[in-house]
Amino acid sequence: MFKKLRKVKELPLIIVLVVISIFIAIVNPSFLTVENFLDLLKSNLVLAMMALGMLLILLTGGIDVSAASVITAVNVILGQTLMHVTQNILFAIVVACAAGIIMGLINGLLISMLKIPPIVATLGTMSMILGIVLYTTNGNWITGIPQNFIDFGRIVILPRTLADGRVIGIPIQVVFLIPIIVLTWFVLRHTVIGRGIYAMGGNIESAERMGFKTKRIIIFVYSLEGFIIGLSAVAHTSIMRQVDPNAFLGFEMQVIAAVVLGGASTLGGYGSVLGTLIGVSIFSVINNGMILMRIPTFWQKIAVGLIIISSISVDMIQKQKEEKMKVCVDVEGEELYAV
Amino acid sequence: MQSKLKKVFSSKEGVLFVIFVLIFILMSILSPHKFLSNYNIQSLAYQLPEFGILSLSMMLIIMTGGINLSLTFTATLSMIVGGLAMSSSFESTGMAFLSVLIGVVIMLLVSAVLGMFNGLVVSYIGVTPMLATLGASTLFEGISLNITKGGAISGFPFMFLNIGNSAILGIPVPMIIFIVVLVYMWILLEKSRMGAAIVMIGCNPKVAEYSGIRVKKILFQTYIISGILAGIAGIIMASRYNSAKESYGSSYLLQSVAASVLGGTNISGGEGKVLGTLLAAMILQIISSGLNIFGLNRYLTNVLMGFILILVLAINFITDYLKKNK
Amino acid sequence: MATPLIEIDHISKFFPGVKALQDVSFSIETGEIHALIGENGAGKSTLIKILSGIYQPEPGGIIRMEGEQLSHLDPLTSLHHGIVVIYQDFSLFPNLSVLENITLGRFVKRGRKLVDYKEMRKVASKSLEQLGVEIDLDTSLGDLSVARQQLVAIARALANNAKLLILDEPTSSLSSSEVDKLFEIMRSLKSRGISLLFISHKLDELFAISDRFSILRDGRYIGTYGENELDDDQLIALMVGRQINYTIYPKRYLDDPLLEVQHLTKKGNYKDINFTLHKGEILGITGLVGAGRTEVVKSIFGLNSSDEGSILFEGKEITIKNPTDAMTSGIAFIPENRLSEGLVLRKSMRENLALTILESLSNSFGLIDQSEREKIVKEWVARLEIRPDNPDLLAAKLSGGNQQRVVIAKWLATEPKILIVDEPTNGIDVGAKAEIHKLLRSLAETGLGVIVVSSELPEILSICDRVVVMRRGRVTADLHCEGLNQEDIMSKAI
Amino acid sequence: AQEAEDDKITIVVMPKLVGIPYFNASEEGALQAGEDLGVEVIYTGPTTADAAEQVKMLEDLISKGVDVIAVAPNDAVALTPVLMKAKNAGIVIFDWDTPADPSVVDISVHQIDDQKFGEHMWDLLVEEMGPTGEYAIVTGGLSAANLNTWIDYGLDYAKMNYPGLKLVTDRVPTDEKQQVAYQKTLDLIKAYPNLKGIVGVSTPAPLGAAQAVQEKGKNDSIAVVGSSLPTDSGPYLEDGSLRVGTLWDPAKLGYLTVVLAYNYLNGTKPYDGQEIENVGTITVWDDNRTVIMGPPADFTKENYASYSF
Ligand SMILES: Nc1ncnc2c1ncn2[C@@H]1O[C@H](COP(=O)(O)OP(=O)(O)OP(=O)(O)O)[C@@H](O)[C@H]1O
Ligand SMILES: Nc1ncnc2c1ncn2[C@@H]1O[C@H](COP(=O)(O)OP(=O)(O)OP(=O)(O)O)[C@@H](O)[C@H]1O
Ligand SMILES: [Mg+2]
Ligand SMILES: [Mg+2]
Repeated sequence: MFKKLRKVKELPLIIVLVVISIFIAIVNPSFLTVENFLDLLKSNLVLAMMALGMLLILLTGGIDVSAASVITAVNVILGQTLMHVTQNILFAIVVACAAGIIMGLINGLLISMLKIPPIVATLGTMSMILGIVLYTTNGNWITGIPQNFIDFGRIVILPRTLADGRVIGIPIQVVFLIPIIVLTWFVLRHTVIGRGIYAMGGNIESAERMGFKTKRIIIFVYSLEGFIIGLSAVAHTSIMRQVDPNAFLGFEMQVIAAVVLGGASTLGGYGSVLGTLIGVSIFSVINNGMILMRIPTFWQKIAVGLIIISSISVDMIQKQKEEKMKVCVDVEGEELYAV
Repeated sequence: MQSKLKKVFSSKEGVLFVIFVLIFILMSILSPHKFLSNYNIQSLAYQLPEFGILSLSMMLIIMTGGINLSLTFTATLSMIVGGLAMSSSFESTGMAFLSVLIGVVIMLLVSAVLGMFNGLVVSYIGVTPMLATLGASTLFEGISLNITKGGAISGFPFMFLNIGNSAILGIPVPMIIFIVVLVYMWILLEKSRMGAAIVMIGCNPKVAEYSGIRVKKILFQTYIISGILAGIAGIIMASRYNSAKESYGSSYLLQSVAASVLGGTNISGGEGKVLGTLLAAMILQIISSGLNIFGLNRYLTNVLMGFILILVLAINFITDYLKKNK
Repeated sequence: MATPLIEIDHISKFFPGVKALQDVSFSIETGEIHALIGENGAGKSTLIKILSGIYQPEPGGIIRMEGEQLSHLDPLTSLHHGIVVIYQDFSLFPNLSVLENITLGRFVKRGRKLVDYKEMRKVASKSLEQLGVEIDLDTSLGDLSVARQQLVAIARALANNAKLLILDEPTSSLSSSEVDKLFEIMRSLKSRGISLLFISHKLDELFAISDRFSILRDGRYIGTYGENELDDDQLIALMVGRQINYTIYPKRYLDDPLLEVQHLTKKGNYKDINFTLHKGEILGITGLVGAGRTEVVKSIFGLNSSDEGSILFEGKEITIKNPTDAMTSGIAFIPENRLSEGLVLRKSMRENLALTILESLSNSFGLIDQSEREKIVKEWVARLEIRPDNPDLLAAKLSGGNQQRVVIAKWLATEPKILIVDEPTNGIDVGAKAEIHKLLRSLAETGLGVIVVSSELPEILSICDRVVVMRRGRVTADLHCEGLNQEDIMSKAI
Repeated sequence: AQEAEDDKITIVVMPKLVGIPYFNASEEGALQAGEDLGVEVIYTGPTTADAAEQVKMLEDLISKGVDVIAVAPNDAVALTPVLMKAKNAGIVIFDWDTPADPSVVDISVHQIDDQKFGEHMWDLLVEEMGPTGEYAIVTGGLSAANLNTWIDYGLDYAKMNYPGLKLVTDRVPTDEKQQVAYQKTLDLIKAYPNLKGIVGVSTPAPLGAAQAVQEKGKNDSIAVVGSSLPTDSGPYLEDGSLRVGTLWDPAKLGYLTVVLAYNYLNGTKPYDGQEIENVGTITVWDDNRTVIMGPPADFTKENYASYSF
């Protein structure tokens, strides 16, 4: 049992998460309430979805700094569709996903066909997409989203009535999150292309020699990320009930940070769905904890910065120790280490 | 001779230079009195250095295979601490020269220390540069906010403003500083053993280590240099803006990555040219200024900048492709 | 005679400035073991890359498989035709498990959309079984030693049901018993009608296993010969264009200690290692793969600090915490994997050569003396006869043997007192091997102490004065090589 | 083509940043005034609230050669050197929305008296939550000078006049984003269960706070007030999660700035009690330089629909 647990690569991260949580819970027990967890879930579900999309990208050895501008663009398109085209939610979702996929596809084509390094290609598209969105909307909010969509966003699953008469439950938006988790997990774990994503992140030349069409994989991955971003936009808009073209400024860095904190390598090949979800959780819990622990405003950023650096350092030192243990030979007269 | 010329123009720097000249000519034709005015050329010369130095600082780290997301906050935290020391010593002593000296020295020291912090986390602890510097940027921003409580540090002696706003023999002081930095960086990367080591570490740290290069030490030093460069940019900014605040120059962060890569720096490390980054920074600068003078919508300017970034790399790809299949 | 399995017809391949292959034609029969031989840079790997669809041949060249002309080969169609290659660099995925490294290709080849872990497990265990090795399927490949990684690569090829299995220097990091095992497998594949194209620089292996030889020299096809048509010397002459002898150097007794290793221990790596290297001596360290030889020499070079024990240099104890410490004591180390540890492939020969001597090339301001660098680079390129001799060439574009020479050159340029070489002639042709042996020998004669870690016993017996044998992390014998034979050493290693 | 129009008056109006609703509304006003008066109005600013970017843009605009620069500085002192340059180049300097360094400014156009506005928000808070109890401040950003000024005035005022109010924690920053304000407010409600009021400063902040309050079913027990745009506030005012919002019409502010700049170029300085068409009566302080547009408008469930900004 213990041995099996030790094999779980995400273990150090889980420990970090648990330690931080315990710490917060001691200072403020309301951290451990169901209600707080539901709030956490609802507030960070978009981050989690986008992080899973970003994970796919990082695994191939790419990066997508345009993610935030893509979700902004999809939000605007979604908002306009709902207000001016149709109130049909399903149709709007399809439009949102299609918009996300198209933008992802553009990134994928630039990267695979023109061989532009991902960070630059997406920096370029970020600049262009955001520029176009803000030029057309002028940054104005889209309010007046149809009521049926707002009502849809307010649905809760498994409602419970609290003592004060309020109803809490799992927010409807998990119907986007859960399928995305399952989808990314399934793609990465059980499809050949998913394993190809890992393979090309590990050694792109070998992947090509093995017969993987890496260009197609890149295009697939960026499109899939676009699709995920499309759904994230639906989730976001259904929570916020308006579209603010500036709402995601700088969000891409948070997404990338959460994924990397979750153990993914920016060089590709390493990272998992579980790890990413833990990375997102650590981020959410830290942010949540700042106010719950009543840390003074002007100290919060310092605390967050320190927690990020120290938890990743601990993880790193741990990994290096393991690395050392790995180079082990069956030395005569010594107990055998697991290789 | 002709083939030499051909070689120059088919190099990445050559392409950038041609693009720079073309854009410059275009801007000049479109608006000869304004763009080519003496004032505008001067103003470009004042604007370029801070961005150029930050881009070089970013390029240096990218060459090691990393990235420095705390770049602008390094600049601002050091200018805040130095600025605080400068204005308070000026207030208490009234001696302008002394307090400017104190201020500048502290700014450089702080930036070195912040660089050291990044270097420590990246090289000795081994944290991925992206994550380490992202954490550091939150930390530095937090410390800055904590010191300023959201305001700006000001009250610098008038003498300090000369650094960013005056000229010697008609050459703006920031430009002189920039030229010194350029020469230093050129020598560092092209002529020195540290540069040679940085390049090799950027390609393959393991091989470098196996060849007796003190990889950790050099990485550490590289982050310190990058920090100090950010500090120098910070000094220029503080002086040009007559104050110090945590948010100054935040828009330079991604722009400096763009300038590095546009200038031919390999984003995965091991390759980069000072000249290329300089040209790229100049291109971005004249586009931004030129379009501003025309009064083009800022967002369309962004669209255009993004387009040019992709275009240049696409051109690089196509010329490479044609060369290969010749 | 039946149609051959594969016909290579007038194949050429030009790179800028290099004619890697010129008009090469020969064929491989079904169920034969065919050896492709030639010096470093002769074009062997290039030919393989054409067969596997990575490179396209120049127009006019044709490849026929079972009589059918293959118009265009890309990696996937090549796989579909049953051409499976194990490359010199294995082409494996360090981040994936052994299981997937072995079986993923099958799924890609068959155009499957989903992976089936049960099926994978079955296939992988079967092919490992065929190989007769035991490796935990769930370990990630990056955690394995080079040798075991290669076993995985072979297992993968088995899992791919090849018609033509191409092995580019498959034995270079295998110990002799594992080579025997591999040969057994190769023969059993042959008996099942599979053809094998085999590249090796080790003549004894070539003769032991091959049915026919095709010889390349400078990108040109020289001829194909049956097993019994040629002897060693003739083969070498055809390959190199001149006569080369495999020298057994005289064994010497030297007693001026240069480096003494005492009770060196590192938990989980090796235990209580003792040996002495004398001035002017070549000391071999041999043993089976995984015996811990590499770890010991890495510790001496400061790459892997030991837990206990001491190292004495000229009688004085020294502490070596990192390579710089080791270099200060005049120790140089040539690692076993030149691709990942020895060379920066993306950079030029010049930059690679100068990497170890940056310190001595630069003045007190840290600036490099460019003309001095040029001089030294030229000198070493000439001394080790690196081909092509253009220092601007990227290391990646050199052939394996020439790459190794660059690595050796970069360390000799430091003018070391002790030279440690881990598998120095791994992947190096006979001619070059002899040159390198001669070089090591002449270096030793100038008073240099040389440690040669090698699995190749003939090599040990050819150049070493003494040999230390290791087994499972311990020294089992410390022998003088005078009158020693391979069996003496083998008995201590197993 | 541009050279030919050089004799036409050119007025630059530079906001802190472009592309947010507030400054878009001012743009409309400013451009409208330009049209009405027949002058060229250039409304341009950085895409993020970065003083450095503003300085660069101003330098380029000096190169371009304009008659008036009216700027809403992201940081007052940072702009002093460049504004001085502009002044030396013969350009008239205005500030609007947020004050710049008074020593370089010819006219300073304020939407509001900062002190009065700060105090007004606290008055609204007390009106809604009562004079005693715990409250929190949710602000756009920690380094936004005008937000800080209002909060500081409000806090001083509360200390004197409402000793029963208890601020639970320092002002909470929300990056000018409703999403963040929403999350932080959720946390505030949990961390401080006795919370009775929230002041939201900056336009998205009160809305995010209101959304969280609504969701926690605390519309009755927690009063949210603050500075928001009435058009965006509708839904929250409707369900009672936002009790009252207060703001001025940013379009009028833009309009006023351009009109005053035009007058200034024609030799007319603003004076106290001056009637400005489409804006109203303005107040001018004794320094003859500081112009106050007028009191803010409060909007509630009942009247928000009648505002157009
Ligand atoms: N991509 C390339 N670009 C340019 N030249 C190349 C390239 N690949 C190989 N060469 C050159 O082609 C020639 C043949 O190389 P190849 O790798 O086929 O030799 P080899 O016979 O496999 O040698 P070794 O036994 O050392 O592995 C060499 O001169 C090599 O430098
Ligand atoms: N039974 C084994 N067979 C093959 N490799 C093994 C075995 N046991 C351990 N190893 C691997 O051998 C490595 C350590 O051995 P080391 O490389 O020091 O030995 P070596 O004798 O130098 O082998 P090599 O011939 O590969 O250089 C470890 O990485 C370990 O994973
Ligand atoms: Mg080869
Ligand atoms: Mg070894």
